[in-house]
Amino acid sequence: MSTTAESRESQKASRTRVDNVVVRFAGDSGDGMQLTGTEFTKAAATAGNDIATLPDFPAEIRAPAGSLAGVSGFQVHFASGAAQTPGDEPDVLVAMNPAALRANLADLPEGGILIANIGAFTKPNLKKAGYDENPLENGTVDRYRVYAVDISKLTTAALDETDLSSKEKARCKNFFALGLMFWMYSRDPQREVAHIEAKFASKPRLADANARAFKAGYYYGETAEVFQDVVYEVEPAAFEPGVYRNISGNEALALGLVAAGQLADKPVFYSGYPITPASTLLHSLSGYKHYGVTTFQAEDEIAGVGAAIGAAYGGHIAVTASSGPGIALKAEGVGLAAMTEVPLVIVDVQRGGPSTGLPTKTEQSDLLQVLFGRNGECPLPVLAASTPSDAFDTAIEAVRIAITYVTPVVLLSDGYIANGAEPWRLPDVSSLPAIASSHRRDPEGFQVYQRDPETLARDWVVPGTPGLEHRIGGLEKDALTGNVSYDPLNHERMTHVRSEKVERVAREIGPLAHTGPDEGDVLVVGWGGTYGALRQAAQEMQRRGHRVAHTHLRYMNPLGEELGERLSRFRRVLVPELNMGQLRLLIRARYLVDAIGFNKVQGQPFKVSEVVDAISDLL
Amino acid sequence: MSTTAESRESQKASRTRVDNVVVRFAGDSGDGMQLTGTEFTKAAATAGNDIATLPDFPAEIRAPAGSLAGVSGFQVHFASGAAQTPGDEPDVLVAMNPAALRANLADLPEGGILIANIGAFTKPNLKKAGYDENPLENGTVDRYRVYAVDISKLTTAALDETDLSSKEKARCKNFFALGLMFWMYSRDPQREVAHIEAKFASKPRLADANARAFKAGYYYGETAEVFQDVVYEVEPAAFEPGVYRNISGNEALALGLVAAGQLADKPVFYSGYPITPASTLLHSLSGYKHYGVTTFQAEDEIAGVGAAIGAAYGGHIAVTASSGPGIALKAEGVGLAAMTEVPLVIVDVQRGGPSTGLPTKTEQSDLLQVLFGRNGECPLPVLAASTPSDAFDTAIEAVRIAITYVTPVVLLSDGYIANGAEPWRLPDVSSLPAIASSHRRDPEGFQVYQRDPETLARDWVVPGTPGLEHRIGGLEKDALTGNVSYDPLNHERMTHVRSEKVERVAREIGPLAHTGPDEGDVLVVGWGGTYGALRQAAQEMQRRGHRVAHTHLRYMNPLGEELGERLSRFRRVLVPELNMGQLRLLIRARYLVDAIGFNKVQGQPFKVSEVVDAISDLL
Amino acid sequence: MKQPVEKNRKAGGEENGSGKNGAGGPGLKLTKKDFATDQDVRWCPGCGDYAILSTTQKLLADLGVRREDTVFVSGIGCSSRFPYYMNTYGFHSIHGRAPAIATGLKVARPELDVWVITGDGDGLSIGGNHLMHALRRNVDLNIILFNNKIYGLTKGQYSPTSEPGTRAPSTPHGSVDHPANPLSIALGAGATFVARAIDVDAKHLGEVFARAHAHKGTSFVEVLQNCPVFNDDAWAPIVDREHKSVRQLRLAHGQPLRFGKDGELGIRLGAGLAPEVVAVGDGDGEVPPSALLHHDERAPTHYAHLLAELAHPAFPVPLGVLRAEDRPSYEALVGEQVEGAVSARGEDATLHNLLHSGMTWEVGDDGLPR
Amino acid sequence: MKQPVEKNRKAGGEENGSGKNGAGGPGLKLTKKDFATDQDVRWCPGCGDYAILSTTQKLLADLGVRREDTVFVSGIGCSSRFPYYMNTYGFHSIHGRAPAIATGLKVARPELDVWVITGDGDGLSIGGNHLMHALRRNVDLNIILFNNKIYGLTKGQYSPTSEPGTRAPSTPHGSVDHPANPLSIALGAGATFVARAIDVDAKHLGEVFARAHAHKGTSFVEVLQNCPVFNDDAWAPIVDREHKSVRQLRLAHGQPLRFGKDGELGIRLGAGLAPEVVAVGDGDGEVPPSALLHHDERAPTHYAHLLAELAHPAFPVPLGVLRAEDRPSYEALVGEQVEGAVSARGEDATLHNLLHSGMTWEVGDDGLPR
Ligand SMILES: Cc1ncc(C[n+]2csc(CCOP(=O)(O)OP(=O)(O)O)c2C)c(N)n1
Ligand SMILES: Cc1ncc(C[n+]2csc(CCOP(=O)(O)OP(=O)(O)O)c2C)c(N)n1
Ligand code: SF4
Ligand code: SF4
Ligand SMILES: [Mg+2]
Ligand SMILES: [Mg+2]
Repeated sequence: MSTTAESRESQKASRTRVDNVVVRFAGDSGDGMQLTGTEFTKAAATAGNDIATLPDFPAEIRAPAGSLAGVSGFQVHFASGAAQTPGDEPDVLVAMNPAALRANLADLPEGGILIANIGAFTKPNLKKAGYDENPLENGTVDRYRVYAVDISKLTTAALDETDLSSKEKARCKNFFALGLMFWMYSRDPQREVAHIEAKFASKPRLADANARAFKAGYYYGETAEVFQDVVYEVEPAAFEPGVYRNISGNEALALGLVAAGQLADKPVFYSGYPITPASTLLHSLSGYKHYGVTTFQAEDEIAGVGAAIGAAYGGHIAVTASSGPGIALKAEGVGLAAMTEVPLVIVDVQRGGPSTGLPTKTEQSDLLQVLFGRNGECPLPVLAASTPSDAFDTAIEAVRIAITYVTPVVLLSDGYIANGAEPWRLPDVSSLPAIASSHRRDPEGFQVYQRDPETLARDWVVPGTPGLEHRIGGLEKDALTGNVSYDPLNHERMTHVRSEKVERVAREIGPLAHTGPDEGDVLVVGWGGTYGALRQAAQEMQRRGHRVAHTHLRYMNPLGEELGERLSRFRRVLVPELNMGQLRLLIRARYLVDAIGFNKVQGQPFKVSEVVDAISDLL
Repeated sequence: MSTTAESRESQKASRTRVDNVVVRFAGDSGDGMQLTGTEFTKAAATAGNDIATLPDFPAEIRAPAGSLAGVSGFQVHFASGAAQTPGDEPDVLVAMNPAALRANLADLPEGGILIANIGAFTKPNLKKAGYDENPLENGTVDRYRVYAVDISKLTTAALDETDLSSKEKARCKNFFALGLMFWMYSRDPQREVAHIEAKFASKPRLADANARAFKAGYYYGETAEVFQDVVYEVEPAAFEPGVYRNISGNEALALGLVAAGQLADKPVFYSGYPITPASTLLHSLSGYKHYGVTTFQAEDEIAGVGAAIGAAYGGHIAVTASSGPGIALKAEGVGLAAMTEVPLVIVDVQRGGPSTGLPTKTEQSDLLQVLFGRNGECPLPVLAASTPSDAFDTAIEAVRIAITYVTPVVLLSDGYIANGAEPWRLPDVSSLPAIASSHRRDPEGFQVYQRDPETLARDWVVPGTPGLEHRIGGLEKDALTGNVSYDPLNHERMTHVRSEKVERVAREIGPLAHTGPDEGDVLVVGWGGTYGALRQAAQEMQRRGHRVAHTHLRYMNPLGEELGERLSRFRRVLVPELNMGQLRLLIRARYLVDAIGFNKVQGQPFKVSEVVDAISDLL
Repeated sequence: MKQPVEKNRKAGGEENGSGKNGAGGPGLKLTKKDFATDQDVRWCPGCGDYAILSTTQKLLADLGVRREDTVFVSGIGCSSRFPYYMNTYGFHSIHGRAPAIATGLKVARPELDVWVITGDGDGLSIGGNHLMHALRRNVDLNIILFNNKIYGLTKGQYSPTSEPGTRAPSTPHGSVDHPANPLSIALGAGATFVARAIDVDAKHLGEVFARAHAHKGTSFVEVLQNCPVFNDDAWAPIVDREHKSVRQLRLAHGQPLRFGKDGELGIRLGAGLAPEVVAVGDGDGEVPPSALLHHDERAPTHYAHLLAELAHPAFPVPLGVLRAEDRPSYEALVGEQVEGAVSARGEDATLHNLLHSGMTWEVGDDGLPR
Repeated sequence: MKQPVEKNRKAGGEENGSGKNGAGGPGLKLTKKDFATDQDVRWCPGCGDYAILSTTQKLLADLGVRREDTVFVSGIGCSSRFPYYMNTYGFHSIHGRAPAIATGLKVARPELDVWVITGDGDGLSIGGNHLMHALRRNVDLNIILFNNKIYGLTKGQYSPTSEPGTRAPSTPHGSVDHPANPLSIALGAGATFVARAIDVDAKHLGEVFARAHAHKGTSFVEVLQNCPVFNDDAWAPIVDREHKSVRQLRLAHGQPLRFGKDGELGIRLGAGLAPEVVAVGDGDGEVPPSALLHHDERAPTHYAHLLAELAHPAFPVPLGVLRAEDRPSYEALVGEQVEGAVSARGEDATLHNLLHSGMTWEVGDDGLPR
């Protein structure tokens, strides 16, 4: 490719600098929007921008081409400052067909840039999208800065010389769009061409075609004069020095589990049944067999947790994951794990509910389910990841607690974290603390429910150990011998011990994640994937001079004492959640604080502006 | 039988009158203690005493004869006043063997009456019970009034003339004990003999033998001088006029469901999978086919709720029941019922947990599970029965709400209510209000999620109705058409509607059950099977001159406004529960009241004295 | 108090004639189009599900069934979206549970025509137990299992029917599970009607569905379905035009097991009870048709198992009805018991008497027992 | 970083010799009693479970297995209390899920000897699906199903194997479900080892268990077990001393299917593939042994189905090993993949390199990308 680094440098010089840009790609499920978005994100990340992404795809694999149901979107926010969320609204919307336009136009603010592939605005496509007339021509888009490009035709033309069928040619149009965006945001096209070649190495015809389409798009931007006024330059963000990679939440979670296995010097056993948006965790881990990871695709979620219990009992680091409906099915099994006290991590990648709900959308509505969704008094430690890369740390933490306290631990993530991506500063492996674990081997004086006085953990004895043969099970057990016991006081004692053991985990919480003053008018308390939006909103309020702080929880159970103290130092407490107020209920019950909820249940993350408004309402 | 009513009358005259007596029968699982207790209870009830019972049997079908694990007990409290609980401790303990003695002796207060079957205090039996020496002879029982009777031998002797094998003879000894107790408490023996004959009508040999043993026991009491100082007379309680029967909670629940079907003029469909202590509900209902009840023993709990959903969808009054572990398994199905909005009653007869826990013991630890144990925001109305006979009314109420609001409803009971019994004043059938239900038949303007403006119920349209063909399912649906909708705002709207619909049920709550002053020092708030103990404790405190009141909830969700107001009128709020504080959590969260918990997790109901002490601690 | 049961059991029948959408009146015959809904069909282009949908819509029109009496219940999966596209009653339920929900519906409302739509994951993985028990009980449902040997909706993980070695997102090194044979499972569970057909062979598929629909008791039909996106051409070796005559064995009751362009091949029972492919004819080394196995839908079940075990490439794949056995359906037996009890009850079976049954006693105005 | 997998996979082996309770050293041979725990056995007097327990304890002693390497996993039911009485490792889990838990354990720790104890309710009702999938995958477990045709622990409701018409607490008018045949289900699911034995016939039971134990892959054994309390004598027609010679068919590999006191009866394949009972001999109307069906544990599966379908009273009930087929076990295949991947990985497969894989970039001290 002929564009040299220097020519790009000089080009850049003439560009408008902006702090951050939000681009949304939208097209048909078959149009490859997820790939386009991902590639564009990588380019921004490697160029040093901070990034945050929000893929948004339909529940159908491939709804009818051109239909509204089939629209797939990918939003990326890149910034020279911190990109803590994927952005409230797009600055640029790339609409590959009428349905994509219709489904997304309302989100584009006045004056936003709209790039529309007019080649796809045919009569039948317009009809499928429910348009009677072409919206590009009847005033519908007057409020925006519209760039109508016949991407379809230009792509086909660029591939004239190839031997691809016309259908195959048409499928390259996303790379044309990608090329155009590369040019608009001064990304390095050579690097991308290299990627394309690597990615499609096994299909050289496609590699060639996609690279051609990509370059065509890039050159088109450079050549077509129309774009000169919308080319931007986003300076690199100032990052901590280190090595970075772009990471999605589920991939980070997978790496965290692999790392935990290495840190504990134990094999990892993962079992699960596919379900959106947890499946990719299974997919990732099944690729890490060479790190001693065994994955088991079970016949259902119940078998998923069952097999994990078996593996944990056998001495492995056992993990099972699912999303809401599958977590519901695992409840009885999780109760068994709690009763028998085997270490186990249960991951819930939350999605829109109830029931099948909105499988591909995000929500935080399983908190109370994982806390209380089991028969009997059955408390468990519950941790929540707050960003894609935080899932790595949270996974290690969850394993550490499971092993240290010999208990099942729930790890909450959500669709937004799982699919979203951000630059991740890779940890120095040698600085990660080892996870101490041991299996008792000494038969002398062994009692099944004898406990470590600090952690209340019982010994994790694995089959195969001579002299320690014993029986466990779901019936209540004697507090010492582990034999079945129907004794009333023993039951009460064991109930208290199980509860106290979870409370002891509070020692692990450490200082709470906090930004802003130590006391003041409004404390925003959040958890999970809303981290970026809440933090940014709190910072915005601070910038505006308000005494607003933000505390973000990783430990949902136990909540610990520090939180209570902090709550008491603010006039008002706001708990924004993507549910109807689940953490809010816990906080009110525990601390008797009149916490106010700010709740959104739309399958979408918070916009920063929404949270800012909610905070302002309390001042 | 020769004892005439008159002779008994005169006999009675010479007896000590007491207000109430608590008798506990204890023996081997094979000794027929449950039958003995039940028969004795019936006699007390028909004699006009108020009664309350507590069966307590092992989880094993028949643990080894004579072992501690095999001890089965039945406690009955009968009183001339209100018998609101089975009694804190027995006045009389009948111990049929050493194991029964050992397992129960600690509960007998000093000076209590102990009737021991010395015939069973053999070396091997003593050993099985873990006794090195005979406790009847080494001072162990010195603190009690001991009556050692060789029930085994006396029974065998009484059956000398029969052709029963000696094993068969031995099995009649519970009827000897029953006869003895009949004499001690001046019960009508003729009536019992008639019962025995009716009960064993198909086995005349056994009928004859049991009747002989029974009479032998009765005469033994009359004859053996030793008993003269422990014969008692408990006057009839003053009951509301009416017709009474003795009823257990599960039987009352079954009758309530049959009644609901009749009141709604609709067939009842019950599906479930056997589990202690819910199974007897299935058993009872399967005997009511002639009342239009269809019962389905499903392959598991998931199929149990599934089939109920199918039947509800088909227009039946559909009910599924289980206990904790099974309720956990039903969670996903209940979520589907909530999402599709079909009327359905889910009964949870709670038992000791977590996991398999204590299957035959009682507990209140599923409240949070039934409220929150489903993925997503999935609120449902939850009702709790408070006594065996109250289960009848609660069942009708649950069906009425399910049908009126077209929603799944959870009904909580527990092992104590399910197996316990009390006299029940039979309602006048004609006074029971009909349950209005209708299936829409008019296709004009039909929309699947159109709602009644009052109840927010959608139309309950059943297949078979022409012109109303439509599709429902677990994916989020458009608020009007019911078509699948991924629209963010529609999801939020539907989430609010589902929640608001449950809140609307608050209109049905009516005045809260309350005893005591309207304001004061301590308000005791309870729910479920603790009703009798809490009420009695509150009354005791009132008697002692304290400003203590008791409110007992039937509606666990929604909680309603009246409760909040009432809480605010007391200085302290005590929430006694057979769990670790589940209602307490809800009350604190909702009303920001510093409710104090009094919690017992021993698989046993509260003793009145325990609650009295807990209240006293707050004064 | 009225007698709710009988009334309800007849409900469908009572009201059918009058509905404006009913097929009751003469001249109101519905067409295939009447069985389509206004919803956009959201399967991928080229998905085999389209063909099955179309065949079903046509069949129901041809059979002249009433839309209002027809219910499609499904689980979760691409295939389970089916009810949204059938203008009948429809219930898109949860993963694997459709047979249980359909059982409840059918037992409550035996007059309805209840279909269950499921996939190889929905029906054999998470839902295997409910499937097995519905078949065992012989509830009168038509269960159609769309077997594309893959999890479509969750993006292509291998399923219980996937070939060993399937490389899928969760098995990058190839799956190691031994595949389940849906027909063997159904037969092992005690199914009374077991059949197999192909998505794109509309005529044969329609015939098999018609037989399934006519069968009293659970009908189980495996449809070989193509998922062009995640498992394209998984059935191609069998479905493929070029080879189908030698790779498909069309079953016809009473007829010998013959296949090939002109029936030149056949199957007989060889040594050790092993089936073997033979050339049919009277030439050297050829076998007369009479020596072949003859298809018998009512033969002892092990024969149907023999058929179910015939697999490509060693054998042609049997298509059509493997087994059809008469056995009373579950809901009929349940209904008999309930109706028997209802009609056997005397006038005195009132709610009042029910409550007053067992041992009762009366308390007088003085508060004391009489 | 160490390589955890290999180490762990060998863990059992490494430590066996040293344990004071191990059976490793010479002269330390364990007896039946060593396999009993100190817990009181809590079954009803006369329960068939006692006999099965005793046979198992004796067998393990005879086989000389190590207690510490043996694990009994069970579900819930009277039968599932079994592990409490075995002085090995034991896991009394939840209803129906033992096969899933055992699968996880066995895949994680293939060197362990894992037994699954289940009942007709536990294994075929709530747990049917897990059973089916364990069998299909061929995980090397020994699954023993105690079939008493009743739910014992929950006090006598009918189970999936109960005879039609069973009057039980939930079916006062008699059950109407068609019973499941555990062997047919197992075979339909693709089981590689299927057998049947009787609780009280200790010798034969022990032999069958020994075969099951030796089999690599899932062994499925149905034990006909008496529940004297809720379903007494349910198997009496078959077990009964008086009739057993004509009502039991003892299977022996390679031998003709003969039964009767002196083998005077046999089974052959009749018209329409229907098995029929014939008199054996060379008399009139008698059939020579050679004309009988010959037992073959490795015959095509439909033959085992034929056996499984033989039922009282029309036929004697087959006892012994119906089918034993070699197929790699699931955990072996999984282990191969993992171990293959572990050993194929280069020196550079470190955690550091894993984290640094994919596209990375460096940010310098100036906060800007290099
Ligand atoms: C309880 C639960 N677990 C998992 C899922 C995710 N899920 C949806 S469909 C499906 C498999 C579908 O496969 P199949 O039945 O073969 O249908 P197909 O899409 O191939 O037609 C899975 C695993 C779910 N929706 N619910
Ligand atoms: C989830 C759940 N559902 C139901 C039960 C109640 N339950 C315990 S054992 C059992 C059936 C046992 O029957 P089976 O497996 O035949 O064992 P058996 O007692 O006859 O040996 C049932 C229904 C339970 N413990 N857990
Ligand atoms: S993923 Fe496969 S099965 Fe699903 S709709 Fe697409 S082509 Fe059909
Ligand atoms: S109930 Fe039956 S199966 Fe259970 S222990 Fe007693 S005899 Fe055995
Ligand atoms: Mg599929
Ligand atoms: Mg059983």
